Amino acid sequence: MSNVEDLLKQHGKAIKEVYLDWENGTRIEEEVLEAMKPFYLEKQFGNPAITHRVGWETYDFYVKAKTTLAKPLNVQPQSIALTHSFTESNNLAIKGLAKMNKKRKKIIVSEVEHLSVIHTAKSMFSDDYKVVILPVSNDGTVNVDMLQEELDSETLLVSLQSINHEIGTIQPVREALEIVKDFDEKIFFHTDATSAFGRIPLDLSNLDVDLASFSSNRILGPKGIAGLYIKEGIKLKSIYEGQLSVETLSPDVENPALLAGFAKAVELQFKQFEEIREHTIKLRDKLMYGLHTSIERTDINGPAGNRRAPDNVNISFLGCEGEALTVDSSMNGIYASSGSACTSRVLMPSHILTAIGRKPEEAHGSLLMKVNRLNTEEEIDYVLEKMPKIIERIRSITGGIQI
Amino acid sequence: MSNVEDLLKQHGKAIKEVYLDWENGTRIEEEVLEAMKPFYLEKQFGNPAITHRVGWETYDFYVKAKTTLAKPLNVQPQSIALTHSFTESNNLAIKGLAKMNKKRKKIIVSEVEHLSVIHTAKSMFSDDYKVVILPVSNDGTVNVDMLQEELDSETLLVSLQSINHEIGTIQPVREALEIVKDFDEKIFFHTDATSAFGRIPLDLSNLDVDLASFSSNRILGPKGIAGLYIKEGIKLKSIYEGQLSVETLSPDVENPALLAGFAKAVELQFKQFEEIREHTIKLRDKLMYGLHTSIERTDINGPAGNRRAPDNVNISFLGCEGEALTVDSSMNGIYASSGSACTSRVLMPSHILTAIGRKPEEAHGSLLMKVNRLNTEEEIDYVLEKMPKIIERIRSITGGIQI
Amino acid sequence: MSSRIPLPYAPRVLELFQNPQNLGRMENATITSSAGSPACGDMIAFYLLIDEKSEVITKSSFESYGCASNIAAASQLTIMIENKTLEEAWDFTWADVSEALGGLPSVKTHCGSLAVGALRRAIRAYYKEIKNSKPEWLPTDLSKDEKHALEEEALADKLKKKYKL
Amino acid sequence: MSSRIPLPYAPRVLELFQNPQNLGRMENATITSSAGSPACGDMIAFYLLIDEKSEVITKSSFESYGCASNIAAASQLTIMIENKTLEEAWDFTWADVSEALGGLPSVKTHCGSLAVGALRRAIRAYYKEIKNSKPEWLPTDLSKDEKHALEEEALADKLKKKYKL
Ligand SMILES: Cc1ncc(COP(=O)(O)O)c(C=O)c1O
Ligand SMILES: Cc1ncc(COP(=O)(O)O)c(C=O)c1O
Repeated sequence: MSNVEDLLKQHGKAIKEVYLDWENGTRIEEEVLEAMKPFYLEKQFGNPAITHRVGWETYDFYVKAKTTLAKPLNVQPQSIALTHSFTESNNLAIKGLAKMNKKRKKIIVSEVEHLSVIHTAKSMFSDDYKVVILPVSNDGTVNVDMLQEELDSETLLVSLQSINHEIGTIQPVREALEIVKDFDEKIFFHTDATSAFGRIPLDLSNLDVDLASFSSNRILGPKGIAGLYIKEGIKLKSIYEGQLSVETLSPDVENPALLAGFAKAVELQFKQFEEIREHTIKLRDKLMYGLHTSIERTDINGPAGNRRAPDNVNISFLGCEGEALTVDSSMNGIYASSGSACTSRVLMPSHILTAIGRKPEEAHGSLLMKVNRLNTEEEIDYVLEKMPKIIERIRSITGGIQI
Repeated sequence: MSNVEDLLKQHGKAIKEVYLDWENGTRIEEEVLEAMKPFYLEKQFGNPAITHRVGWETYDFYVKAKTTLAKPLNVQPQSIALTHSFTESNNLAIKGLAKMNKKRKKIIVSEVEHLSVIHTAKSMFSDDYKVVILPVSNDGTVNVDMLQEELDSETLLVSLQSINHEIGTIQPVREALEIVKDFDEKIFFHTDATSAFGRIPLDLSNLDVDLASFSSNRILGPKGIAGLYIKEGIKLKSIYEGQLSVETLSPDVENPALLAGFAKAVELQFKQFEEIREHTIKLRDKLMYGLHTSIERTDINGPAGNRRAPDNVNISFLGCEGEALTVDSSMNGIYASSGSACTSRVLMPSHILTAIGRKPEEAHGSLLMKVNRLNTEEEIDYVLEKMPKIIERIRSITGGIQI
Repeated sequence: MSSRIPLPYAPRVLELFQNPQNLGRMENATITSSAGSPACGDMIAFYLLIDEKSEVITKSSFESYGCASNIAAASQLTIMIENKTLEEAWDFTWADVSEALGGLPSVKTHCGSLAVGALRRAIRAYYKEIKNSKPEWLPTDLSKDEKHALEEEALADKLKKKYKL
Repeated sequence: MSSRIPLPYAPRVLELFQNPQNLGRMENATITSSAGSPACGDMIAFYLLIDEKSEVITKSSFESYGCASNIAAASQLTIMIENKTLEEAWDFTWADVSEALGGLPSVKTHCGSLAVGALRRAIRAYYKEIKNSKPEWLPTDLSKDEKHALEEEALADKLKKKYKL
């Protein structure tokens, strides 16, 4: 049926492999799997509301695991709801809030939000909601002056990411939050903190947002579980129907094995928060400036210095088409993704790169590479050694075509 | 914070433990975890649409795993959509279909469906849909004559479970399907096959339903992944928004590790389909009739013989309250659940037991026990030995109170 | 946490569930009462042996059709009221019982309060049926816990109607 | 499967991507054409060396700004048309190229058809600009693959407007 094996034979295997496509697929560490194992093999943990020993053990485990999740955010464990993915967290935050608060009908998001935020907001639009999409500057920073102008007595929710997942912009969330709450305490504020959790400090007892999404797989925990911080007193309607809890709140996803992995990943990430931060910043700058210096006609996408996420490298190579770049990189053992139309499922260039004013042909030539605690300096050396030749070859295929 | 450890100390640990609460929590086998491991530890598999080696390997794996899932249903791999849970599958089937087919607005379900079906159907109700809830006989069998009467040119969908999850009734799905399609080919037919998958033959190329939900954790695969069979040509709208695929269909859940476990569990269950069937029927009858014979004033809930699911035991013990029963059983190492109001999250007796005409006090005294391939005859002997004393003690607490 | 998942029991609940104190019908009870209904899955019978002169409860016992916390709450209450005057016994509230049990999950409130409701009904019945007089300290209006028992019984009627019994 | 996830390439696509045949600008080309646009992420330049007497393509080459399948399709087409008459070359369709490549994912259709569009433009240009005459077999109306190239270029204009360039 599938000829993929032949394809992989043709592709061959590079002597060395460097994985930098953490945005699209992650693995977990031995230690995390060890934490999950008992829940897979020994215990039938499942439903913490069940009145027998196993149910009570599950309950006990949930309390402890949620405490672990809540700690780095400096919030109460009971304010964390568990979902299957950050996509679900974002959907729940926006739709769940709108369904419980039908008086106000204006939602404000930025144009560089993750599609799970933008599409959810836009999907409300048809239900006679007003959706405002704020523009960004050319490094991806949300325009807070325009936010100020858009606020009115109809405004239900402002949803602004903490860090952009593609170009690493650290957004002025605190400033935006102050503007919103100064205007009207009753406007809800959601932040998609998926790309920020574990990368920058997020003390939610101090940064007083109402809702915050975060996810396990983004900190090398297992996929299939994510969190939504819900400030005390806020009620959300579940986005799907089933065995609801006594409250109207969406039920916690009952997946003890994944929760155990999530909690362990949180522990590991935050135990070495500063070291990981320094390590990734070092790799990031080495990779980003290394490529920028050694290869001509490159543009760094997103901000520089401490306004950039510690783990994000995004560069446009003019005269290269991004899909060809990812394939050639792959044959050299380097795995990354691109904002090129040809790699997207809808054949459009990245909405984020075009939002910051990149021409389509610049967006098509972009490469997104993320670094994390599993990457090493030696890996970056390898990438820096290989990339100039890869770019040169792709540019030679482009030849004299004017870009 | 939590005093659960003290509770567990007080509870003590029985010499022997027999787990029969598979409805509420499951574990997986070593072999299933082994199949998942490489996806957790070695590969960053994640996005099968990505254009590099890892993406292609993921694609290849998806094709193979979906082929494994599709085989026992005798359908094409591309007709299986992956979701996070059967609750999501049921929501997607009903809401996703209704959103793509707005001309017809009547949905027919039975009163013994899982709450994820009943609540989803009822949630449509507010959007000026008509929802008809079919009654059942006193063994839980859906009334197909009433189904016939309810069909009309407004009918969009009929959703009938294959097997009831609480009392094990094998439903007359084929008969219902014929009635529906004879009346009008254009009426869609969904079956929640969650409790039937792996228990009874489900050849969907022959039993020509349009949509069928099934789940990994119900056959001892990992939680967090489930399937929805979608007949070729049917379009569903996603129940949440995000990075949609090119088609309008809900994107597959991208969780290679869980998919690997799901596929392995399918292999294991269907490799020994007949043996497992015989084994569970033997344990089921031994347990069900054993309890019925040795303990007075018991009622079996659901049908007998070959109209009952191979794995389902559900008995009401008159004069016993079910929560007390589950706690006392637990202290004797036996784990089961009850349809008692006191064990439910909404403090109402099981909607299924009351639907079959059980009085609330009979529902409160029910115990649900499921058996599967991991259970042994010896375990059943232990349960049969212990239960009479447990029932006797609980009845002695009830004393002279008239039930 | 407690808002989304019912908190498990405190150890004392399980202790009394395993070994209920003062369990069983009392043949020579001075007064008997009940509260709740089997249809709701919660019913308690309460027995008091009262020294008529001192109005002291010399012995009490219970039967329970109900969950572990219902059983434990009833048993706990019989222990608490032993050798107490009726007036002292009246003053025990659900909160006292819950506290003595190490705290009951909020979703189980009704189980604990049913025991208090049954006791208070017994005390009222004692004055009404046996003494034919009402002491000063006994309120005319129904107390919260008695009302709760009534509500629960009304719910049983509703349930019965819903399921056409 | 193919309906939800773009099918990965056949091995031949990767082979030609790794070692593109007939790559590069041809200085002495008889005729040159292009199709697509960088704004769409897909552009092809096509070079033909034509023996004027026999109207046989003695050599052809390409340059490509595009994805792996775009590159492979252009390269494959240059191989297929070598030593073919212009009339024979005209008859190659996107389906032929795709088949020779072992099948292209449907989502990549436009990449393959762009190469065919560029070739046909070159053939037309040859008759129009160099021969000043139109042979019988050359249709007056644009073929499907040529239209596709036009559509793609129109899309580029739209994209440019959308992003205010
Ligand atoms: C762009 C994009 N869309 C969607 C997803 C889906 O993620 P999840 O399943 O965690 O919501 C991801 C995750 O990697 C992503 O990067
Ligand atoms: C009664 C009931 N409700 C809800 C669920 C949720 O299951 P899932 O998360 O697989 O949809 C289960 C699963 O055990 C269940 O038994």
